[in-house]
Amino acid sequence: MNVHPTILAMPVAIPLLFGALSLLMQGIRTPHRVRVQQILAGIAIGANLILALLLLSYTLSGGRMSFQMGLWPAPFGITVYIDGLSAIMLTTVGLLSALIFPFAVATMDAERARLGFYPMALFLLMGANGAFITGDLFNLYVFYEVLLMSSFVLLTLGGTPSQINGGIRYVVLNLMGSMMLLLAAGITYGTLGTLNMAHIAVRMGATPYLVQAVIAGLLLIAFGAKAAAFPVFFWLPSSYHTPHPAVTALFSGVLTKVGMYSLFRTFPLFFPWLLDEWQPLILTIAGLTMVIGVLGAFAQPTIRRLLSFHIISQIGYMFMGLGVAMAPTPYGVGFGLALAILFLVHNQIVKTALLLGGGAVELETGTGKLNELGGVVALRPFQAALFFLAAFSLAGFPPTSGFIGKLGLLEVTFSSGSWVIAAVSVFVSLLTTMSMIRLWQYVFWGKPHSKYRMPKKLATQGASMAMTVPVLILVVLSIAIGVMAQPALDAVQVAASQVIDRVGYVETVGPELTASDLQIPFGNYPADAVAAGR
Amino acid sequence: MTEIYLRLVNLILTPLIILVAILLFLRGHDLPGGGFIAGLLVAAALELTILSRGATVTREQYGPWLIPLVGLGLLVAVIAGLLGIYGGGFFHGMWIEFYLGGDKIKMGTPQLFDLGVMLVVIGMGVTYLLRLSEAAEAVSKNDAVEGEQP
Amino acid sequence: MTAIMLAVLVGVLFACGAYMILLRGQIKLVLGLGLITHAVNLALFGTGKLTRGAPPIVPHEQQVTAAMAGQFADPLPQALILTAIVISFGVTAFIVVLIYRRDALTGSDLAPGELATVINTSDPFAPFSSRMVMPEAADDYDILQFELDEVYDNPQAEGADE
Amino acid sequence: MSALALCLLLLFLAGPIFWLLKPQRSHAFAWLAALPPAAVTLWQALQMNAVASGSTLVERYAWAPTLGLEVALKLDGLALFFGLLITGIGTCIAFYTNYYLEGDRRQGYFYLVLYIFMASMLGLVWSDDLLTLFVFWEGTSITSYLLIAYKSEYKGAVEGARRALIVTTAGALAMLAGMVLLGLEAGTFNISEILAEPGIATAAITPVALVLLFLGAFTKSAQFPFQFWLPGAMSAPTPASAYLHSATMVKAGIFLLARLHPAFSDLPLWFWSLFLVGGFTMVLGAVSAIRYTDMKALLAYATISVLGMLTMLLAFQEEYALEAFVVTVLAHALYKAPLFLSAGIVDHAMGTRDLRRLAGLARALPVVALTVVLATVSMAGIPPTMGFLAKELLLENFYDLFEHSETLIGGLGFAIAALSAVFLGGAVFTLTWEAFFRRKPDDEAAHLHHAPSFWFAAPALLLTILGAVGALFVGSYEQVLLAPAIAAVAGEPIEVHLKLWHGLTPVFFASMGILVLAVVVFLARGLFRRLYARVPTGFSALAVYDATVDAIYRLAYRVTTVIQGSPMAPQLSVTLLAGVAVVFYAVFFTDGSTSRLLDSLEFPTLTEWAIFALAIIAAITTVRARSRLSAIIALGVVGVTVTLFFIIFGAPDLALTQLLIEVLTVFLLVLVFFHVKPDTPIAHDRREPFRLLVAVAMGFFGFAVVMVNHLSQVGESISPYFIENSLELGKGSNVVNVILVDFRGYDTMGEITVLALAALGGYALLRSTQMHALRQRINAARQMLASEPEPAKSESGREAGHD
Repeated sequence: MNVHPTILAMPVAIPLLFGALSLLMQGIRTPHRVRVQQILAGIAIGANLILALLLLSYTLSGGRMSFQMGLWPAPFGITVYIDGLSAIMLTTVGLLSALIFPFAVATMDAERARLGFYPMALFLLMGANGAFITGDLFNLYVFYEVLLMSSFVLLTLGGTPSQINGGIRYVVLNLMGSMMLLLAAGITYGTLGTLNMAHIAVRMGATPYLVQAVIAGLLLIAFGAKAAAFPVFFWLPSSYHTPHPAVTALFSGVLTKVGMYSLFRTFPLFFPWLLDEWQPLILTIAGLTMVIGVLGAFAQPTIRRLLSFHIISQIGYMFMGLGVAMAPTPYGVGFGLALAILFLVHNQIVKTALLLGGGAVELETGTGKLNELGGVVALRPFQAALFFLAAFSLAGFPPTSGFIGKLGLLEVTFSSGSWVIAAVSVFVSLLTTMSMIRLWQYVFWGKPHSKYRMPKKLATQGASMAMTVPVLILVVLSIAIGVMAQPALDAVQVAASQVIDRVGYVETVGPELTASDLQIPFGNYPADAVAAGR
Repeated sequence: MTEIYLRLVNLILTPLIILVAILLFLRGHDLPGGGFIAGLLVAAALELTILSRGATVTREQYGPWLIPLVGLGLLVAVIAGLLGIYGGGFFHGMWIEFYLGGDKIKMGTPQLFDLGVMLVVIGMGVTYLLRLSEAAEAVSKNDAVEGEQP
Repeated sequence: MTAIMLAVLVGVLFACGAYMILLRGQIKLVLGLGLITHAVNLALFGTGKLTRGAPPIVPHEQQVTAAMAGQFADPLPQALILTAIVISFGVTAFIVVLIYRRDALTGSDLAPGELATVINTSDPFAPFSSRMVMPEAADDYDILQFELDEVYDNPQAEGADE
Repeated sequence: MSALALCLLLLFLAGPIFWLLKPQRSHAFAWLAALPPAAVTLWQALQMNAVASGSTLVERYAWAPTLGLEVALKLDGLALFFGLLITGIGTCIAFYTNYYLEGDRRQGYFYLVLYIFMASMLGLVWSDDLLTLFVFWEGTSITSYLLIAYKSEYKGAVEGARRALIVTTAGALAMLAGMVLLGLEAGTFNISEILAEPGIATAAITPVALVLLFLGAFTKSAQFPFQFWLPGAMSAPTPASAYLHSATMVKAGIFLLARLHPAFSDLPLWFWSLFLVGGFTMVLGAVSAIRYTDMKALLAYATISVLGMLTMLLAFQEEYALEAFVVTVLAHALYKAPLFLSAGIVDHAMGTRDLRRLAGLARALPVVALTVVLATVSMAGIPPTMGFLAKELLLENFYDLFEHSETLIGGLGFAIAALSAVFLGGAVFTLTWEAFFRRKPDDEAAHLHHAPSFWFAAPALLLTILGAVGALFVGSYEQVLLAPAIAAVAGEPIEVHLKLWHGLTPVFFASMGILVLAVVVFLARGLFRRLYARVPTGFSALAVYDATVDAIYRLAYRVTTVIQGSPMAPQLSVTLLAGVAVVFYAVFFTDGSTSRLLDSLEFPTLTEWAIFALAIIAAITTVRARSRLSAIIALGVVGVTVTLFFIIFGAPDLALTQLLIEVLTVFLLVLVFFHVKPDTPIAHDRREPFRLLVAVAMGFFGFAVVMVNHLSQVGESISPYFIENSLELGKGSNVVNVILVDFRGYDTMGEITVLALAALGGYALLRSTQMHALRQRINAARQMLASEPEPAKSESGREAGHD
């Protein structure tokens, strides 16, 4: 494939362009305004998905690409960079938004649609895409803010008291996280004199450990807060259940995963040795995140509250993968990272399926409280079956993607000697099953509740299709990843090997950067562990 | 009484401030100023208008155009970026230089981008000031009504 | 030394801001966040080279050499801070509006808290949990929240289901 | 050749097809439903000779080679033996189901799940790979969950299903961990290769892996202390109970143990675990069975006892033990399935299966009575049935051990076996007598309201006849069916010669004695039932399970109350303290000696000191201010001092922006804060010290973050580039502006998007008309709440509690 690298600007430019056009529509007092905005959003989301697939096929064949914004040379201008990991994230987020879109169109109430749901969703997409492809630390902060601001706005769209309450907490706690990121970027500039991620990677080896620890720690907190890891996850359970179900589904597929992506990107690039040295810390975070998340899910009274705690729990598994990312395994270094990426993708798919399915139940029955629900399986057998499959995929039953992820992580942790975390993950897996059964039995089995009321808008055939087909596609995808696991594993292995290949990254961004002005050795870890200055 | 003074101040000061803002915007590339500062200044100037004429009246006049103004700003900015593709890549600055009455005038996509920035800042700032002022007005009215009832 | 002075100032601002946002009360929350914003901006400012009085404005029609570049204040942190200032203005404005709306809806002046009693422990499949005793809701909890949601989410009350 | 995979696929696909066919329409579907399993049975029967001659059918399909994941199937003696039972009995069950669920609209769904279960079970016994086995194992778990909870509207069914799934999943996950450990040690997950690995039994990891595998096998096969889920699972429709608990799912654990037997049976760990757990389970199940008046519960406990027996037999390596194992599996399947099926017919016909309400059914249901009597004869071990043969072999094994110096184990085993046999016999006699032959029920009698057709009872009759007379012809199939299975368990070929009649050996006399005692137990059943009624209910494995789950819920509840129920301040503190901890660690626990303090400027000027002091005073005033206005003004002053710093250090753009932002912020704050309720005044509460601590920590954090910048300047800053090239390439002399709109214009683009979003958010939240309508409604609701003393929520809570 031979394309001009300026295509790398498009994942950001397309949603922005169409979002801006949508905003222009906002002032026109026409009854068709929402319709026009839907069409614009549809075009943007479709184009974005096609673009993402194009980039995915390019990177998974081993390619990577970078583009300098405004053609300013490497350490000075802003770099955008794409490799397998970025492309996978672009694709999954593009796919999820494309699937949530019809759900949103069918179920969004007129009030929220009129207030600009569609442009906001486009800006969320833009923020996520920007964060996935950027190669500049400060630019990452900017796109985090775009992401945050669009999520604030989407979260509070509709303005019910619970949304506002959850929203304030969400905003304030996330603000602290992004403050840490901003300070980390500032310190990086102050000590390393640069913001370009490739340039940072080259110079990081020469930095005193003190500075490294501060930068790495602040990044860990900032990204961990975004990913909802222990102990900075409080914003998630207090807010995720409040907005429209489509928004919750979008959030679960995008927001926490951007945090995880950033960890996968920055740590192996900047300080791969810290992944080894701080492994106990990372694995402790992983274990506590898993356990607290799943325990939280036990005590929840509504569908989406329960599912949002599971998001936290699953983040723990990804942290576990990060913890063993650089651990030597029989499958080679970086295999842990590959599985963490696979788990991330699996989680995006399944979690969105569950939240869409659960959201559909909430919308159709008018309640999300577990003890008011029951017998939905009789009302909506097909949706129930899909939910069942997704729930058991989340719990890691074969032959779904969850099983592949769980098995792989178990193999890697056992073979790298991290027994405790492996045991914890197995135990959490059991608790996940228990909690999913609890949800399933409350909502779908038992006696149907007589007082269910379905809004007229949702009672149509089209709306029902729009609520079911996305879930169907996601469930099929999850099972496909499980059944055809090898291609998926190959893909994430390519991505992981590109992520841990620091030299390759720097050469792609700017070949002249490898010859550092600091005369410090720079190489891949751990092959060149000594050379890397550690 | 204060209303009259405010109106007078508004009548004179607002155009003046806006003029200054335009000046700051135009010279922003070379001297302190630029889109942000100009935009904020315009927003502050329009607050004077709001104070003097009342938020509800002002909203009926400008209100519907604020979000589209933000959209327009974004559109201008992203188009400025997209124009750069013609010159080799996204965001690549392109300049035209010409002489007008002996002065060298340069115009380029970065300035267009700066214009977009200014529009967005104006739209955002005024949206908040206007909406909050209006809400504040409504609350005072509402409270007054509620106070009378019991 | 100037850097140390700046660092002390940043520390004081951070301390005051953190203290304020930990106090209950929504006005204090916003003001505290304002202090922290200032602290972060100053901290960022401190990352660059501090140069008294030489703004990074390159004179017209003059070729700048590397040697001269050192005489100007570092422009990059300034650009970064400008971005950060504007972003935090947007966020602050949004928080202010959120608090305004919250106050208008609930009439509460406390920082938001979760409603304790919505954490339901009665699991009809588990007989044991009926023995569980709910702790008394502390004064921090926003008792009204859940009922209010029901009022708002009820389409009959809303009057427009279409 | 992919015959094995095709067979599995046939069964898997039969499910959806049947579901679509709506089989409740006609009894003709019973014949059609029996067809797929019958075909697979027939195919397997045709393979018997080949397998007996030593050739095994192996199929391997790659799945995810990177993870060592493959689908490996192998048809050897053991697999064939179990496979025949699964599909053979499956044929009968499939036929029976159509009658049992006649007219049920969800019959198709039952068939769907049943076929998938059957395929999973068949796959499980055919698999030659640990992970393949696990996959099918979980398949049986999920499908059995759905089968047990078929009547999903009834809480009992749902609860039983949940307990079964949780217990078996817990075991399965432990087993998965064990499998991974074993597989990593052996370098392969292929069972044949692992068994052939020479050092595997003595590897350091093996005991851990084995214990984990045992957990899986014991939970699945309802061994003590995990046996409690099995009776609860009896709420399944009878065909499912009969199938799951006679021939298939509960045998999965046994099958796994039999598979691993060749490699690991030398280990003392293996012997003692299986012997003790199996023996205890055997006695426990047998002794408990007579207590129950629900036919299915009684049979469930009898099943637990047999499962214990099978586990115990696998502890041994002796020939008799393995022969007894294989014959018992066969005999048990052939008598327990008919008993369950008959219980189902009784239930169907009488509307109840409670023994207290049944009596004299032999007249009303003669075919069923015949079935049950024949099965009883086999189960009680009366010659010449299959059950008798099994019992003979079992006793023979222990007697043999007793004679050959293993006095303790042999004696103990003999006693256990005899005791269980006595009680099992007593229990099954009770069942048959009370339901079919006695005159008067204990309780109000149930009435026949739906006489079963002959075909309904036919599958059970067929099986029971096979079990009753099969032993007579044992010589005709022992070499093709039993011997290969025994050889596979032993790991080496074994010569098998089974005889129904051993002569008047001590074992035979013991067997007869057991029968007599069984009759005694039967006669004394009333006494036993009264005795059991006195056993406290809290003293059971179920209570332990409930307590465990209870503890998890309690813990979850505690944790969640802390996480979610707390106000924002603690959560915020944790987030802030995490940042502090990072800096604290870096400063005090790392080697900072490589760093050196840099500073660009010497001393602050007097003006700077003044601004500094003003800033600090203003900041403290903001905190301490009593009125809103003074706090806002103080914050504004802080902003102005920041602006002054910007001016002094050469940042006019920043200063202008900061000033304007400050003005706008003050506008906003004033607009808002004079309409919201004032904060409650600061009270010195008990959190004050903590708050101060966090504040001081954050002060340290801020200080350290700035100082870190001046500790070490590693590389040249990139900023001179901007100054040098701003004018020439960026066409502007204001470098900051050129950076904003050109060098780093992309950042600015993101930034204005943030502003646009903020505008959109403010616009959406502040539409005043809508908001005031809302506020009025909320006020009304609040007044209603105030007038109503008891909120609605406590009522719903009570309801849930009653449930």
